[in-house]
Amino acid sequence: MTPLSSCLLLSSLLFSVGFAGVLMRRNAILILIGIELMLNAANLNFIAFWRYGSAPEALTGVMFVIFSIGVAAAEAAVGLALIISIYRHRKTTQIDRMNSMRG
Amino acid sequence: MNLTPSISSLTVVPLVGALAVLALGSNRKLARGVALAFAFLALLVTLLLWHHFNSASGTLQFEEVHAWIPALGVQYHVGADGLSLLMLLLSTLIVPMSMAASWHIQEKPSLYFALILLLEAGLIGTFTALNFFHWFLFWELSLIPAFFLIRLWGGSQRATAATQFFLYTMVGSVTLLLSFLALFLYTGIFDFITLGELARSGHLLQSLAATSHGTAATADRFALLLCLGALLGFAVKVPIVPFHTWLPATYAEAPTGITMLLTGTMSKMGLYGLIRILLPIFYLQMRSMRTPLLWLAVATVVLSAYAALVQKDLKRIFAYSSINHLGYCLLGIFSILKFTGDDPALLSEKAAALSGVFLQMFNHGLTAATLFWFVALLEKRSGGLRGLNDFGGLRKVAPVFCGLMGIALFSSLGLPGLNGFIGEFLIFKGVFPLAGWAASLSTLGLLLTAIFLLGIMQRVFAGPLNPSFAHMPDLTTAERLSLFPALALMVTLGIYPQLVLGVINSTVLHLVQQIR
Amino acid sequence: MLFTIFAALTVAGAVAAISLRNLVHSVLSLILAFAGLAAVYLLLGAQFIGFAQILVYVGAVAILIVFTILLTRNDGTFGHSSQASWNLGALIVIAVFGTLAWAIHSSTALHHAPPPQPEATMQQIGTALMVRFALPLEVIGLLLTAALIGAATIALHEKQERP
Amino acid sequence: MTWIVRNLWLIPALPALAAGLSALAKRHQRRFSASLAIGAMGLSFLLSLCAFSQVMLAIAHGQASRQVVNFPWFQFGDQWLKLGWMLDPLTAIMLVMVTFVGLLIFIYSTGYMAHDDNFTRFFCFLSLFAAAMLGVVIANSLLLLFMCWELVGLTSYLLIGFWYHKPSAAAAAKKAFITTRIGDLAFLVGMLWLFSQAGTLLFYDQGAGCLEHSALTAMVAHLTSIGMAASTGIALLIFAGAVGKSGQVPLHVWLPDAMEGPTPVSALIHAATMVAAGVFLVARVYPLMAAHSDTASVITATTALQVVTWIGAITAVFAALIAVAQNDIKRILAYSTVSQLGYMMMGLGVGGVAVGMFHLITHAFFKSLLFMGAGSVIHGCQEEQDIRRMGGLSKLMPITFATYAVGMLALCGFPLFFSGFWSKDAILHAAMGWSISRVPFYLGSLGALLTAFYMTRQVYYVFFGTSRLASHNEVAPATHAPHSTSATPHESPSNMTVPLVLLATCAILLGAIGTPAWPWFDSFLSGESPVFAFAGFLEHGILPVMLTSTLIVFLGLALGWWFYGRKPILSADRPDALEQLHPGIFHVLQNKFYVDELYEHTVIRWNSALATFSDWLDRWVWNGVVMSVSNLVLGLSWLARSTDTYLVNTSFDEGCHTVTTSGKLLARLQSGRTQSYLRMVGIAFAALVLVLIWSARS
Repeated sequence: MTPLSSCLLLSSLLFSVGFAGVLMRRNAILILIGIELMLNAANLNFIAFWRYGSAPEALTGVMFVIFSIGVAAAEAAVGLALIISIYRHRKTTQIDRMNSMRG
Repeated sequence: MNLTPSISSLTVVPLVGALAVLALGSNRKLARGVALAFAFLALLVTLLLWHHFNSASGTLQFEEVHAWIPALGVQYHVGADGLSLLMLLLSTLIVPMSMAASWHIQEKPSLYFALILLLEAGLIGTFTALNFFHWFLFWELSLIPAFFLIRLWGGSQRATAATQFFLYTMVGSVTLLLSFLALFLYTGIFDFITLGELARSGHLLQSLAATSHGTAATADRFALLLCLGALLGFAVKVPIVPFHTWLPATYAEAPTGITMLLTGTMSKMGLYGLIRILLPIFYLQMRSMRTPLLWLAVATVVLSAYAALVQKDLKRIFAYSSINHLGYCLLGIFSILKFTGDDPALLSEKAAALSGVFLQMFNHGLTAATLFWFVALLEKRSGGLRGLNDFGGLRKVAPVFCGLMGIALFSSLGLPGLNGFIGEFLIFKGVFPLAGWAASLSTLGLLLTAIFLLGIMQRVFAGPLNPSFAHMPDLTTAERLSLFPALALMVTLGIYPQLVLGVINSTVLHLVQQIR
Repeated sequence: MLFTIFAALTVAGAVAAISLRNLVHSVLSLILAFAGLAAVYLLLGAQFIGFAQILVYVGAVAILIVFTILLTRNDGTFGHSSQASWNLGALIVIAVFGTLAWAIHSSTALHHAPPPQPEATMQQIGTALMVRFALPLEVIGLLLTAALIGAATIALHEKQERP
Repeated sequence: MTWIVRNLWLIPALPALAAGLSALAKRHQRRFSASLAIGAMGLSFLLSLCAFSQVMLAIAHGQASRQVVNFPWFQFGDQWLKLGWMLDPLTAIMLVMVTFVGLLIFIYSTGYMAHDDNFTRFFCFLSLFAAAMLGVVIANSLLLLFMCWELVGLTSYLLIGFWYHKPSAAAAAKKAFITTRIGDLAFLVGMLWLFSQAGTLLFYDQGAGCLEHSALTAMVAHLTSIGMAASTGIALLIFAGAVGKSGQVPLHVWLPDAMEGPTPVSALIHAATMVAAGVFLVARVYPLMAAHSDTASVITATTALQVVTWIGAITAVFAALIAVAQNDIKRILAYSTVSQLGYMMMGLGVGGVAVGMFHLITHAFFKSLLFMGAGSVIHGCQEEQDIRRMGGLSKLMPITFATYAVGMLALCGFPLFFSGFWSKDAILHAAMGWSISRVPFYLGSLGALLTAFYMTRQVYYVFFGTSRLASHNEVAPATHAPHSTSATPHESPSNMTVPLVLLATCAILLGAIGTPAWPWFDSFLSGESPVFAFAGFLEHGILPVMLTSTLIVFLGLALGWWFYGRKPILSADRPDALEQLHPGIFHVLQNKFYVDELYEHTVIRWNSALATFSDWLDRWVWNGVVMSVSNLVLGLSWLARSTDTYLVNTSFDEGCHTVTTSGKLLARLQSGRTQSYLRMVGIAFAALVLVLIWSARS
């Protein structure tokens, strides 16, 4: 097994775990945690492809991850703020109660 | 400073006006004021065009050509010769008159006036376009506002009338469109001027024969079919008997201001089409049908005059009278189809007939519109009554009204000294040597016109005063002033027709040279 | 070998984070997973990213989550989804992982020798950020500012609009 | 070219201007309007005298007596249509006659119309008429002549219908216009034919005019398909116009009805000038009428002139017969006018321009005199027009009586002292020598007899005996104005009698210019200097004709006296003396030979039948075709609608139902729960990856 494929395997494991959290837990905070995990899995992919890719000196993967971290930070901040706001109104963080958009 | 305006700018003026009137909303006074201002602006631009027109040249002037849809041979091609210019002047003249006649309209005035301006744009476009595609666009554009104006503001039978009007003209338009599409398929050309040149050089028939893999005979038959299709479109619009039954109903039911437009300008669209489009392109086919066409023209003149004799509604009488007057134009147009070769005397007769047709188109527009205007004034005073026997002795209470309407009636009757005479004289002068029997038969129409027009004067103006109109007001100063230009023009043209003939003469010669 | 240890650490932290009932424990496990991942980054030669990972995720995001947990403490309803939906979720997750793993496994593009360790010094990264990626940097700065303001606005205690 | 020729247009233009100005005048500006009209007419009269003396001078100096001014009017094709005016003896004499008679009638009208509400309008119309009539006279273009001719018809229409509130006046006006228009249309066709043959409508244009030699030769040579020379056809068509305007048989029916107009109008238009315009037209185009090929061996009267003669002769007798049995004072004069116009036509046909025109001029004076006298009588008798209800007026209205008697004797052709004698004699003499037939002469003589008879009858009824006006008023006071019971007939004011006296003078003196001894009129028209010679009386056949006609006149007068003068007429309600003699014939005559009824039952009825037919055609045939087509379309559309309703719609409804159901199912997916969406994303993601890999493999 090459290092790249093991990295990718780790990444996919991480992604699946995060996805499982998103799908199988009802608490909004835990879902957010799951999302963070999925993002990290993606970041790992970028770094792995940068490391074993064809033109590492261009630093593209690194840069992508830097911006991705920035976006993830922003996302976490806004997401958590939303959770707090919703909690104030509904007194709950249970995601399956938030279904007012039902078709 | 170069003040030469362009035809495009003339077309745009009423369009902008229509939008402006709509945008200004429902304020009645503002709407009609703005509409009238734009109508006058269009008139002014037309007068400028008239001023800059080189009357020594019979070819098209103020030409503008822009590529539009090159793949379909569609160009924006406009231009004006004497005929177009005359029709433009007529349209821009009738529109303010029509607005003045509908000055006190109550229902949705801004929409009403905007539609009139839209109609004017359609007319201007029709009279200047030289490419079938956008000519047809404008031709139909003028139909839609007319339909709505009749449908929304008409009399009690307006729905039927509007539908009849629309269907009739649509059927005509469809056959016209089919003919020209076929022509386009076989030649790839939409441009009237080019098509006319092709027809004169004989290439049109050749390409019809070549593309349809037929012999010369089938090409001839096919060309005749195309000609008939196009002719039907114009025949309905003019109208030619027996395609005229929509007209009396429509004229009677339309609001009178719109009837002025219908008779003054829209009926000229048909004649204009005949002269501008059908004559140069299909003259060979038309020539082969010359005798039946002349019979139709005579029937138009005589039957419509007879039908007018028994009508009881003033608007219906004038409607039939309109058909009758346009019949003389048809007579002139069809008679010049005669093959004359290069005989200068007969060419001169053709020129006389065609000059007469042009003049008659203008005169009829002016006179008929004015007559309907008088009916509108009468309706306003009588609360909608306009039957021949509803009045009586009006001269006693409204002498000025009767006097001025009398002038218009006598102009319509063709009294020398007023505009109607010169046109009719020139037509008869030209037609007589070309088709003597048709001219002689048609003089019957002149007699019948006199009978029913004098009948109107006898029943409405003379006799004992109908007591229910004992307090009918005479024309107000404003009405007299607004009527004055039309009547003054009638007298002026009657005494000095060179005013118009000088401008159209070269165009007439050019056309006559084309159709030998 | 080192990679395997850190990878196992990371996965274990992640699994714990999403499966523990106590949210605070979950966050602590999450920190473990983040740290493990940072170590993997270091192993892969991306020092800057590794440290950024620790600073941002462990230092900022995890703390933020803790604060949120504290603010929404008295919720009381923890736990998993209903049994059916749990089963369905598990099935889907397994399917996703299966396809991903199968794809990685079956891919032929991955079987080539690892290239030499690339250079990724701080100076190089700084130059790239300031020169080639100057505009994205500006944009991400703007985004962070907007997110800051937005988060503050959303989370602020609303005034009673109607008495 | 002299000043007067260049400015000849002023003669019609001045009255036209006056008409225009008084059209703008207010209703109460009576004096302004009248003085404007009379002033303009007076100026025109002076100018006409100038023109007349100019022609006289030219003749005396042996210069060309015809001068023309042509000008371009408008262009068509590559040529210009030209109009023009001319001054020749014919024009000059007509100008003087029209302006003089017109002036007198204008003055007379100020008295006759003094109490009318529309006084200003009346003078406006009269001036317009004068302008148009003078235009007819000076025109050097058939087109200009035709235009003025039509305008004359218009003013005639307006003036006949002047009292528009009377339905009979309105109907008469319409009848007049339309009947003359029938003739005018033939005239128009003739004019068009002439135009196409000659290429011009100018009468004289330095050799290129349509009445000049080259054009005439061409037209004579040009034969139509029925073998008639073009010139004949044209001349006959133009003559049809003259028939309409001059009230010749068969288009005479409008002229008696035209008496509905005010009496000055009848005098001016329907006696002196307009109706004479037809005669003038024939005289004007006489070269065309008389055009014959130079090669013809025996020069006989042309077909056109024969037609003119016969129509004239028949009209002369026909109208005179009707006049015998009429009771309306103006209608008698109207039929007399028709009859005299027939004489003029006959004179033109048999004797040429001078003969016809001489009678035209003398007739203009004495007939307008008679009409104005009749007007004076009517005015004096409170608008009574029935001669049976008059009587005894000779004492009450002496001036009117005296002048009327002069006019009556002139009309009858009383020998030697009255102008009518000389002019009628000239016609009879010419008819006597006509090469075709002697019948016109006999017809003319019969007409003269009848004329003398009916005029005597009229004078006896009106002026002699005792007044029957009062007795009538006692019988039926309600039908006539009540105020007239106290008033007796009275003499008219001086502005009415002075013109009468002047005209009477002319009616006597004018005979002097056309006696056989001094045929000034004849030579003036042909542009020669007159010669005075008593030998003229001794020419072949003149004295016998004079004697014959003298006898005839005396016979007529005597017959009149026998029937009406012997015993005074006592009662208005007693039958007429002739009626007692033979009621059947009298009734036929009284009903004008039933010509109106004939037209009513033929032409007019056919016309209205055609109109109804045309309307029927419109409503049922043309519209029927359209309606059946549209019904067909409606049927098709009904079919289409049924198909739609029962086939398409049903299946469509089913489809809709399915869609709704499936939509409901699908809506369940839209649970609003994030996690369920994410599940979907997960499945889709897995599927997508599988598909991508699988497609990359294959």
